[in-house]
Amino acid sequence: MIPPAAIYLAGLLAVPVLSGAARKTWVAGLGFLGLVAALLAGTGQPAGPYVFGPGIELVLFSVDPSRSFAGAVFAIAALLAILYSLHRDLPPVETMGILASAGAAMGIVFAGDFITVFIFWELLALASLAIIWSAPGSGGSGFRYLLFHIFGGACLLTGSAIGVVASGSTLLAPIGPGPQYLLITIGIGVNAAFVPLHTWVPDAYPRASVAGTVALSIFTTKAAVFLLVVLGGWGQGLAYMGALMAVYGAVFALFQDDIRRVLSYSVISQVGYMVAAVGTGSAMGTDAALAHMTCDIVFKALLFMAAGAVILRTGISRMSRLGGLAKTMPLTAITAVVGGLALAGVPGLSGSVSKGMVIGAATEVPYLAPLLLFAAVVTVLYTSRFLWFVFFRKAPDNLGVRVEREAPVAMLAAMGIAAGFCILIGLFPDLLVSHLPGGSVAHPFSRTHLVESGAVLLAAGIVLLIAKPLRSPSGMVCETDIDRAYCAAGRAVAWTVKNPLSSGARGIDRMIGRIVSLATRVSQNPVMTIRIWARTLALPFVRALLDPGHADQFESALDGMRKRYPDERPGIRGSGYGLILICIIAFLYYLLGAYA
Amino acid sequence: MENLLAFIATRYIYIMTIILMMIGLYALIAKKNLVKKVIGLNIFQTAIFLFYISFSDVDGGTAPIFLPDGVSATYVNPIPHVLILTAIVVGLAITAVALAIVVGIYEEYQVTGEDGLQEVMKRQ
Amino acid sequence: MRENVVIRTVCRLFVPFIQLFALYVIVHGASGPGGGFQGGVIFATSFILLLIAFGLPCVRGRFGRSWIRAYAACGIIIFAGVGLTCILFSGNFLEYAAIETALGIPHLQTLMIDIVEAGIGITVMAVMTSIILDFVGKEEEEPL
Amino acid sequence: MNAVISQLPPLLIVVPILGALLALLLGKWKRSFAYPITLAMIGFQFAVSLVLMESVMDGEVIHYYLGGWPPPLGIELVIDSFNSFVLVVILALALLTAVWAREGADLDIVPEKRVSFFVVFQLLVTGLCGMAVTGDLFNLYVFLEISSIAAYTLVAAGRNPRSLIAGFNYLILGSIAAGFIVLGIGYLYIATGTLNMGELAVMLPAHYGQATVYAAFLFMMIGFSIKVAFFPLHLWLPDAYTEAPAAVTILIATATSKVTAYAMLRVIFSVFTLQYVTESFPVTELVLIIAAVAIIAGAVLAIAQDNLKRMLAYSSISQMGYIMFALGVANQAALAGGILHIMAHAVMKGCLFMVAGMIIYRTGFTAIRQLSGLSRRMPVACAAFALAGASMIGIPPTIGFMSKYYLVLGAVVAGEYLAAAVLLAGSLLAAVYIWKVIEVMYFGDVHDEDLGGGLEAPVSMMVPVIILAASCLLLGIFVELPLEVVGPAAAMLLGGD
Amino acid sequence: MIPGILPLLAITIPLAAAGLIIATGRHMNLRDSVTLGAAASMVMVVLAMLPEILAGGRIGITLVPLLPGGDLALRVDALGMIFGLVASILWLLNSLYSIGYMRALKEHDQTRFYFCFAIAIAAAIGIAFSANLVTLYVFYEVLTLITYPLVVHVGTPEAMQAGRKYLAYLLGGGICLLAATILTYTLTGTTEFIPGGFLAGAGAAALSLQVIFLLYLGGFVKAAWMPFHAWLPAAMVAPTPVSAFLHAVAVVTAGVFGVVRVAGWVYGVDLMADLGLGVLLAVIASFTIITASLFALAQDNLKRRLAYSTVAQLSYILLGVSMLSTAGLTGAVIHIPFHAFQKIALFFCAGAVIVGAGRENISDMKGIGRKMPVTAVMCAAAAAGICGLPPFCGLVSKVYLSIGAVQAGELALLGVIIVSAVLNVAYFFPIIHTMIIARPSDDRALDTVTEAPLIMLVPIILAVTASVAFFFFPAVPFLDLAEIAIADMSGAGLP
Repeated sequence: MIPPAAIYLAGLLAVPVLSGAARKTWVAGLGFLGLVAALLAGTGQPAGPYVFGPGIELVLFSVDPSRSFAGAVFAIAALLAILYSLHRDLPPVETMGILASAGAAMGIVFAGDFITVFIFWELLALASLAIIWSAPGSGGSGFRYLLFHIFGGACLLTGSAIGVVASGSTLLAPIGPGPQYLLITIGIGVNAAFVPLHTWVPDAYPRASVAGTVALSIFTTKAAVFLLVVLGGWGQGLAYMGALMAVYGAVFALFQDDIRRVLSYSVISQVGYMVAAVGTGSAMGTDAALAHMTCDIVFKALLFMAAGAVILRTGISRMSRLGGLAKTMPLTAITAVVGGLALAGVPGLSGSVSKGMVIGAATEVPYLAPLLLFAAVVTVLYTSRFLWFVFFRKAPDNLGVRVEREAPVAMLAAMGIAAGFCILIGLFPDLLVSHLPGGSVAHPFSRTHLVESGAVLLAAGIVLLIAKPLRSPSGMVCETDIDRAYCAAGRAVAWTVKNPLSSGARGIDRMIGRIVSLATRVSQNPVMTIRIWARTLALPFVRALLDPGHADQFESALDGMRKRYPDERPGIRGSGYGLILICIIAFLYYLLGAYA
Repeated sequence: MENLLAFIATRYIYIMTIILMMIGLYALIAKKNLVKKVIGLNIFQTAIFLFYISFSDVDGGTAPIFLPDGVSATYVNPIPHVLILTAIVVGLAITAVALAIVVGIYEEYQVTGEDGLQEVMKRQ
Repeated sequence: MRENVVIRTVCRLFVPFIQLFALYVIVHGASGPGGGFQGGVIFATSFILLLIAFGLPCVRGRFGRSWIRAYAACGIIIFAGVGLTCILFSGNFLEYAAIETALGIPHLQTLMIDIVEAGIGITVMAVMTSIILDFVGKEEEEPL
Repeated sequence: MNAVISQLPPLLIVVPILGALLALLLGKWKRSFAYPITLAMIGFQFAVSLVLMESVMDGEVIHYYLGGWPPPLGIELVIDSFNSFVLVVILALALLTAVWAREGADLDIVPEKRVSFFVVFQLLVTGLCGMAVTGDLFNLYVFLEISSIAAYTLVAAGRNPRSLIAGFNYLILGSIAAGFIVLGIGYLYIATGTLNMGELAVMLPAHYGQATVYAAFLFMMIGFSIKVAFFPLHLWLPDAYTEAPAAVTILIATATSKVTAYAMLRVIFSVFTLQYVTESFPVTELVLIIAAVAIIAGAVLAIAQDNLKRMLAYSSISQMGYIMFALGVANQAALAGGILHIMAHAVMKGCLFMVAGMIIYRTGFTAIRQLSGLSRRMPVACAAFALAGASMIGIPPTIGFMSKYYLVLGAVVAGEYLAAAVLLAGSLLAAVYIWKVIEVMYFGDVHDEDLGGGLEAPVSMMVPVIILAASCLLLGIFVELPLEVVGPAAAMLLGGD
Repeated sequence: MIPGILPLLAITIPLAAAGLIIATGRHMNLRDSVTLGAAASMVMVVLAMLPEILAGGRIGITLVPLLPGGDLALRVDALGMIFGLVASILWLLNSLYSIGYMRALKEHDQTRFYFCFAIAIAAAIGIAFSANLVTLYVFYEVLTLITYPLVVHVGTPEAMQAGRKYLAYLLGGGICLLAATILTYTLTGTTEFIPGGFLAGAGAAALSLQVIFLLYLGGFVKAAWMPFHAWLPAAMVAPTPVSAFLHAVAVVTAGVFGVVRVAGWVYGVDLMADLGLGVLLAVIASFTIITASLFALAQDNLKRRLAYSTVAQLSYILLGVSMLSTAGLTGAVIHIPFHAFQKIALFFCAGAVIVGAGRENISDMKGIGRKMPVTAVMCAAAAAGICGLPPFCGLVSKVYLSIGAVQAGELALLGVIIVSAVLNVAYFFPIIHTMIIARPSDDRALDTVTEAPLIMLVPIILAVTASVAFFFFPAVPFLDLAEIAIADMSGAGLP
């Protein structure tokens, strides 16, 4: 059987040559094939190590339950994204990007060693860049995205290099303490949007095309999370980092106006949950992480799809200018509500299942669960804001041109399937939980859990009642994040390079040139040069001491010299000078002899 | 004092030579007229010739000529004389060439002095 | 000055003796002080005397450029010729003894020396004269 | 060795003199006779020199007593590996120069003077041969003066009136130098009573302490320094080289300077021994310093010049510094390099001056900036210039590089790292002044189109240039051949044999 | 057939070709076909040697005895083979390309151009196959001189200025190399390249050995390490094929090749480590990598930016050498061919843009990818390759360098690798964005732009394909050769 990554990556090569319907069918077919391959992956045999070069062996395809599970999840998500993207003819680059990122994610999932992971890691970054740049006006953010991820990739590479040398094998294994821990954490952290390495998320996602955003939201962060899961052996520090992300993301999501920025921060926050779960270190934690990853992929993709549909139809992405779309786009609205509630963790939907598992696992780590609960409250807040402002509130009259139409079929189909997943998993958790490698169970409908979520919702409701600003779309908007600092730093570097560095180099060049030319000029007639210099030095004294007549004469003679310089005419005086020199040399020799 | 006198008395010829050489060099350096330079050159060479002759001299020596058998006399070392004969011829040739060149210069620039020459060449 | 009878007569009188003395010096070179160089120069002085007394045309008339050149050449050719002859007689260059032993003529050596000296003398005479004449010739025909 | 070879040394001198007279006389009768005779005579000398070198290659030395008189009375001619090598080099160059001069002489020799020009030309060559072969100091002086007088005459013989002034300066300084040399010889005679180099070498060590020997060395050192234009006593050289007729410049730059350098080395190492110049009168250090200064100063001055021939002249000063450098280091490798450089510099500088002359011959250009785009008109000449220039810079595998390599090697072996560095820097400067020309020749755009395209010089000038340029490369690649002679020569000078 | 004939042949073929080029200069097609034929046959010859080298053998021949301690001798070993393969194959591509380029731009003096090219490649091969320092130096200087006419080909004043700079640096370097060679000879009495080095036996003072190494570094200024890199950006005035030649085929490659040679075959890894030369080299290389990348950021002229990128990339190789560890050296050695293939593709693209659009500044290239898609895409691919992104071979050497740094225990170098990775992306991807993504300032801007002629596109595509192929199969042949070379130079004792 074929590694799923190979299917996507090989398939995308055909994309440029195809077009129109042919391409769409081809891409869709690839999606299905990939899904099939991923489902079959569990049965396949791990491919033996492929010797890449002296000292480096690649395990391109290794199989275990968690891998095949995650592979299936990614394959489904990829299929959804592809379906969603069928609504129009995407630029080939973007289609290839989507396929490539799917493939790369698959590759990371099934990779058995660090080098393979690194290769697909970089490939993923490249693919995401392709997706982002396919949308107009996304140059800057795409560039920043790439910088972040190349940095992350390099850290991953160097970190794993240390690990490889230390352990002597390239196989994936828990990271021991030491510099490699830091490096690899940073490397994965960039993709997993650890705070403060997260800024690329709200920067890039909103600028990609609507279809692209979906793909982006699925693969990059989740692949990182999966890598965290596979490596394992992280300390509790990771758990707190997760908590920080969850809270930070949720809070920032609260203060956004751009719907996709809201969702972007929500991504950070939800990934935070998973990271926290991984951080707990228990098998239950990893299961929770995987479960939440699955659910989050689905409902976050769903929400992004809905947002995309809205933007596609209205051309507006700001909550402050949207509204009342529930009438014009009912289906979209419904699916969005399903996704939103799932995100908010309303029981009966997928979110509550996985989130419950996470929080359950989190109890093992002190102070972790409360933080996550707080984050959950905030999550409810921004979700409700999102749904309310976009779909249900009365449309503001300053709304621009709007197309009173439902989203295209492809989108609806994708959204429908996603929503279906949310509901299914919500109602029958075992569909998901039974596949978890750790074999842990979920009790979404246990009393404690229901109370928990009830409390969360209640708290959220209260806050909404109290905090008036939250009810106005443009009430408290804060779109500044620490990425300002990064940009400033980047500009500083650019400026230094452009001005002091380059001009300094040029200055040195010019100086050398001047020295050389001066030397040449002097050596054209050294004797005369010396005489001219001497006379020039003497000039003021001459002016001072001699009477004007002499001074002028002296000066004119000097000017004459300067004009004639260098006169190379053979002088009859040559012999005279020669003789004087001879006498000098003779004297030198004499001294030497006397000395000897 | 005596030995100094004796030194001068015995070596006076060398001192003369050196003085002559200096005169020649002085002329070569200081004199602006080319012909005078040539004369200076000749003085210089003459000094050297004198030098040779002087060191080849032997007190009371006669000319190195074959004498009838039985008669013996100390005679001066002939080789330096021979050498100097050659040297004189060489010097003569040099002088001739020098004068020829001076004549050429004169025909070209109508001057025989350095300064005049400089002026002419500046004007060119 | 050309009208000065005394000078002309005296010169006319002296020239043969000078030249004779020159020849003597040249020939005597083998066995005594003297030789080609000295003799040649003395010979040349006779022409200088003529020059002083009778002016350039007279001298040139008697002793033209081509003649001078020829003399100069001949002198050296004699010198070198003798030297090479020695080599022919399987001696070293200018090794007269070789010829003497080869031909068995006594005192041939001195004769050879005289021939060589004569050659030298001719050349020197010619060259000296030519130098003088050329330098004088730069002036117009009026003698000193 | 057989009788013929044993008689060759004097013939090397005498026959050409006769030839010169023949040329003089016949030339008087018919002007066109002079040149072929000259050519034949120099060719004869070249052949003789080859035979001689072949016969002394195995280390034996030919002694020849003029008139059968053994020294000290008689004059001795000596042929050993060193001077036979120098003979071959300078005669080869002289021959090529003569070929070149067949039409090159017309450049600045009026037809009336043509005959005497070639006669004097040949006398100059003969005088140089005499310097090379003689084993007698005073005889050395005489031949030196013969060649010098010929050189003065030739330098001043050109159409260009300035050549008179240059010639006059040359004459004055040259005569002073000769005077110093003859004084030195006199002192040596006072000290030892002989003038034969071999005997001097034997007898001198007894008198090393004496002031007489010291004075002798001093005078001869200075005299030769002037003759070889050893910086800073070079003042006659730039004018002489620049203003002299092209052919004369070539001959002086290649043959005269080289033979004089040979004489200097010979006197310093064969008469005064290595022991004298290093121990009892340690002058080598000073020479090394001055040589280093000469290398740099000459190159820098050359860079500054705009007149092509003058630039080459200054470069000659710098290159002469290389040979003196060998004297200063005075060990096997360096001395071999110095002797090799005598040949190398002769070859490449001859080629460069020939090209310069050809350029003047065709275009009348003397300034470097005028040469722009010349490579399109005189491709072969410019290519030769480039090749010889590369050799001058010391780009491997040219001959210039080989000699430089040995010099540096010697300096390093002697521990004179600074000097080695200076030498390398000198070659860098050489690159600068050579490149100034090549740049203009090849990459400047063509001015004054009226000159038209094909300006290649006539074949009689082209052939020597091509031969020299090729030998720059071939001698470098097959450097073993000259080294077979040079190595023993250096060893002999150092008294190692 | 005597065994040593092949390397000799590899040198003589281009030389003979040079003669033929001069001879057939009048007829364009004939001349260019001569070039192509020579290039092709040379590739054949070099490939013919490959099996024996891969089998661990060596092919040697002595031409003429030249100097004490250094005959003019050739010996082909794994390292030389790598350089030889790169030079010969890329010369073939480059000839194809330059024919298209020169004709498209109707350049002047094409005969001189191809003549110098042929001799230069001969010199490059000579450097690759040289058996001792003297031979290396000889071909090194020849290369310097013969590339000068190529650099100043256009003949404009600033071209001459650049040419002077070029000569000044490279000849100065040559001087240093000569000095180092002679010193080495005086110390050891030989200059023969011996696997594992021979200076260790000289028993010379550490200081002197370090000084000599500095001289060697100065000699290999062709490697354009800072602060002696200025000649490389200056040489950008040359026609693009020349730039490609300088940056990929021969010149800079020769520089880094020399460093590897000296490190492995003259000093020997252990001695380098004992003398602390690795650290020195590491400092220089790191400084160069960072600074050059920063300079590259500032350039708007595409070729200049590429030039600075070359400076940085070359120091990757120095960095690898400085690690003195198996993986590091491997990375260094394979980075020579890998960088060459990608960089030549980049320069080809720059030239194609000049031909097709007549633009040199990146800021003018907005959206030309729409008109010249192949060029733009290939440029993007090659750029990604140099950034070390999959699926291009740049990644391989990057991986090895990182591992090597760890093996050497120089974790600081990892920082350098990280920073430079980011900087590479920072100066390369704006180009890609401008060419492919960005929209032209006005619609008329692209009217004059057309895709470059096919004969220029083919080499580009080939080069990029090769770099992809090397990513998937790095072992054939370069990684295998590198393995042999490393085993050669280290024997044992490497971390």
